[in-house]
Amino acid sequence: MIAIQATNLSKAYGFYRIFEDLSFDILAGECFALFGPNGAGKTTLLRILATLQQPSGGHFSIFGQNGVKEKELVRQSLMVIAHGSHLYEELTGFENLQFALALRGQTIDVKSLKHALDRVGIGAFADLKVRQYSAGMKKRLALAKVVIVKPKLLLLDEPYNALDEAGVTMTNLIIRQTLESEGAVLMTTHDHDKASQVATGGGILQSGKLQLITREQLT
Amino acid sequence: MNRFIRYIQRYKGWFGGAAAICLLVGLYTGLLVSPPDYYQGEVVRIMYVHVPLAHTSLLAYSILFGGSIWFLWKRDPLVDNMCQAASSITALFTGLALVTGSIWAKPTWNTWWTWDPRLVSFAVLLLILAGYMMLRRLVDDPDKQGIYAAVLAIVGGVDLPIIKFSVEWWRTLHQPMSISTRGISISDDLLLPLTFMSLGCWLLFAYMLMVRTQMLYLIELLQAKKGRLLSQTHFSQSAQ
Amino acid sequence: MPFLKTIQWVVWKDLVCELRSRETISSMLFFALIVILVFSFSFSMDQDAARQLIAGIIWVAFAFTGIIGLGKSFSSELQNDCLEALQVSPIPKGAVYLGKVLANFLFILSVEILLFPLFILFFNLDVVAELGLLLLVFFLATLGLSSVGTLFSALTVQIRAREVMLPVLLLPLAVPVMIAAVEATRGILNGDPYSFYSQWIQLLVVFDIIFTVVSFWLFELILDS
Amino acid sequence: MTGFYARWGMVGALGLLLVFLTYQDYQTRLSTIPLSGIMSGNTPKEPIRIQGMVKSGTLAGKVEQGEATFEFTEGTVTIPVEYHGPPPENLRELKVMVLKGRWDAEAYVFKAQDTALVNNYGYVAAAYGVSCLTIVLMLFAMSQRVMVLFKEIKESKLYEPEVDSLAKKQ
Repeated sequence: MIAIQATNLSKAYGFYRIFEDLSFDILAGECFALFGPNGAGKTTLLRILATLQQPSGGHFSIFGQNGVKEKELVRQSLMVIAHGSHLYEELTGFENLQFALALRGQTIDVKSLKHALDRVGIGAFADLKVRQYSAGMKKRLALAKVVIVKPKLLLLDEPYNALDEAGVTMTNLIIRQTLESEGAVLMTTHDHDKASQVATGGGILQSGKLQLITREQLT
Repeated sequence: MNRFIRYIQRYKGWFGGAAAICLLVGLYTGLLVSPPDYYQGEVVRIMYVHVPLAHTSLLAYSILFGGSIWFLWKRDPLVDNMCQAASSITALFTGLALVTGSIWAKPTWNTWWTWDPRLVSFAVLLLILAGYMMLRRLVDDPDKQGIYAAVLAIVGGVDLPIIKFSVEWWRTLHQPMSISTRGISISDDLLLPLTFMSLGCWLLFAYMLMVRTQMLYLIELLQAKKGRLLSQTHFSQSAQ
Repeated sequence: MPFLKTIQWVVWKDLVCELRSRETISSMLFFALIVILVFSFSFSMDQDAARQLIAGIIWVAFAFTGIIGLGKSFSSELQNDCLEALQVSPIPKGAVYLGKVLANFLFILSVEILLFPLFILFFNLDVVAELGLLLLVFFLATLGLSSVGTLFSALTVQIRAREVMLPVLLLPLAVPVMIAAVEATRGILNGDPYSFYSQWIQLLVVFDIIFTVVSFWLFELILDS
Repeated sequence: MTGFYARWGMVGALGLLLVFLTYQDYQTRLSTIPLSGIMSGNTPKEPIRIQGMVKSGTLAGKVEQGEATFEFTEGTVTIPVEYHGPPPENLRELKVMVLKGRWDAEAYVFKAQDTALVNNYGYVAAAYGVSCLTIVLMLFAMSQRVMVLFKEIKESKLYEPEVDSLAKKQ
């Protein structure tokens, strides 16, 4: 099953073109690592696939649903963890988790929420305001959302930033779990070593073109 | 080149010419042929420029309103250009209607500004348009610029009749009839220049709208072309 | 019903955040207090003059404090890119809009209700008999202000110079609300019969309905385009 | 390019000509002479226009039939007037107005034949001038910009290919 199918995607900010005519497929069960120099448009591509921005040209579909016209359907199957942690500083970790799930139309019982927080290793801080969290703890809280929601498509923007060794291991574990349940993962990263532990394929976005690389070339 | 831009280039001259003829006839009949008013004297001739400008600015805003809805529906960048063009021209016409109204008010009511419902409504309209033009400059993302501007234009368009009613009620409450337009009965002498000037102003608006739409489109086209060159050099540089 | 649930959650989130930080309401209250003080310095009023001017002063103070609250409503979502989270979640954006309108409405109305006794105290007004009608005017005008204001708060938060642009865009559009609120409040404080100012209350109702509907439809374009 | 400027030059010249003709017309037909000016002796033979106020308590005669005498004053100067003409509509005491007629220096009386309202063409001219000037200036700026843009696009040789890229943006 094809998770992401992009056809001739291009993006321009006014008269400044970031990339043009990108076409690629990502299958379910694949983890695609997107490399490239700063300013090449990795985050922009990820944001377009996350339906946060409109492409200037071309189209893409996620699990067979048009990403431009059927945004609401696409959003149900994907989850994005971007630079901003999407957390409210005044709410506790637990409340943030509750609210994030409510925004997805889900209400989950307290027990499994606590369980998810335990799994990502911040169960002890569940009732602390996010204001007091460290950057790594915020990342972990975001991962807890993935644990509960189990999205079919996971989009990660620089997932390894600000994470300690245990955090990296946990991120990779969660990525593997997503893959096992027939989901797909796309991440942008600079960290070749950490990404190659889980990535099944990848690409280098440079000069507005995407150069695909295989699993063998990655390692 | 876009098909519509080519049509505009081909046919805009007709509109310009027709506007010029109508306005010249209107000016001639208005300034020289029509008699002065019994009460107001020669000052009544300001009406021939003030009233058509006011009408045209309302017509222009309704075109901006319609264009904004159309843009949100079809997302045609040319329509966005047209809306942007219409906003500046509407602002010009509204501003001129206010200025001429103010000049007219001085000899007739002996004051430059009165809180007349129509004057207030036009002032609010001018404020909305100023906000619209500022908003256009302040949106960084060019994709969002047109959408945000269209939203403002639509909300403003829905609001305008309500503003007019509320201001009218408010004035009649506080100053019943002490200052009102002295009854100028529209006789045939007045009707002729008024018709020509109104027609001329509408045609002039159409002509200006065409020219300005063309201008904004061409600016974007040139930028897009330059941008292609720019990003090509950017691509080749980062490839090295 | 997921739509109502979403509204409920958005309101809950805003209220909880506000109750914990007290940023918005306290800044609105202090600003309004300063406005009252400045006005009482600038006009030396006896009771009759006060009754004529008070309606205008009240609504100037309320409008500007309202704008502070409305601006905060979405600029607080910019921290940690929470606005992005609202955008990317698979819920109808209209629910987010209604939730935000409700939250803003509650903030502004509570500030108004806290401030009104101070106005009565500072300007030596007689305590009015028709408190219910006055509350109705506050209710309707605040709803009108927050229905348009929430839309433009979401719009201006994504552009440059947002603190300036919110009042610049909002105040001309809120002219009918301001006029109607001032006139109705004056009528009530003067003890005029209801028929003198009933048209203003009707105007407020019409404005509220029209702009809640229009903004409801347009909000999706602002948040998600 | 030159055609464009030639066209706008013609428009400008035409505008100036019209303004000049209007001003001439105004001078001959409508402008008034100050009262102090007509006493100096060298007044023209043809009818002139003077502006002033009908002095209070001096209006006499059958105003309704177009026969009246009164004193007319402007500033410190006061002259006697004999009115003989069509029944004036708004000849009243203390009325500021314009009289058309001849100054009879020997009889020291102004023989008026007609009345007119005080002309306030300044306002009219201001209204028309502001409107025309702003509109023409904006139109000129826009048209010139369009012309320059067309030229630039042609010269940059980016004219033909990918012309529909913007139209197909969506």
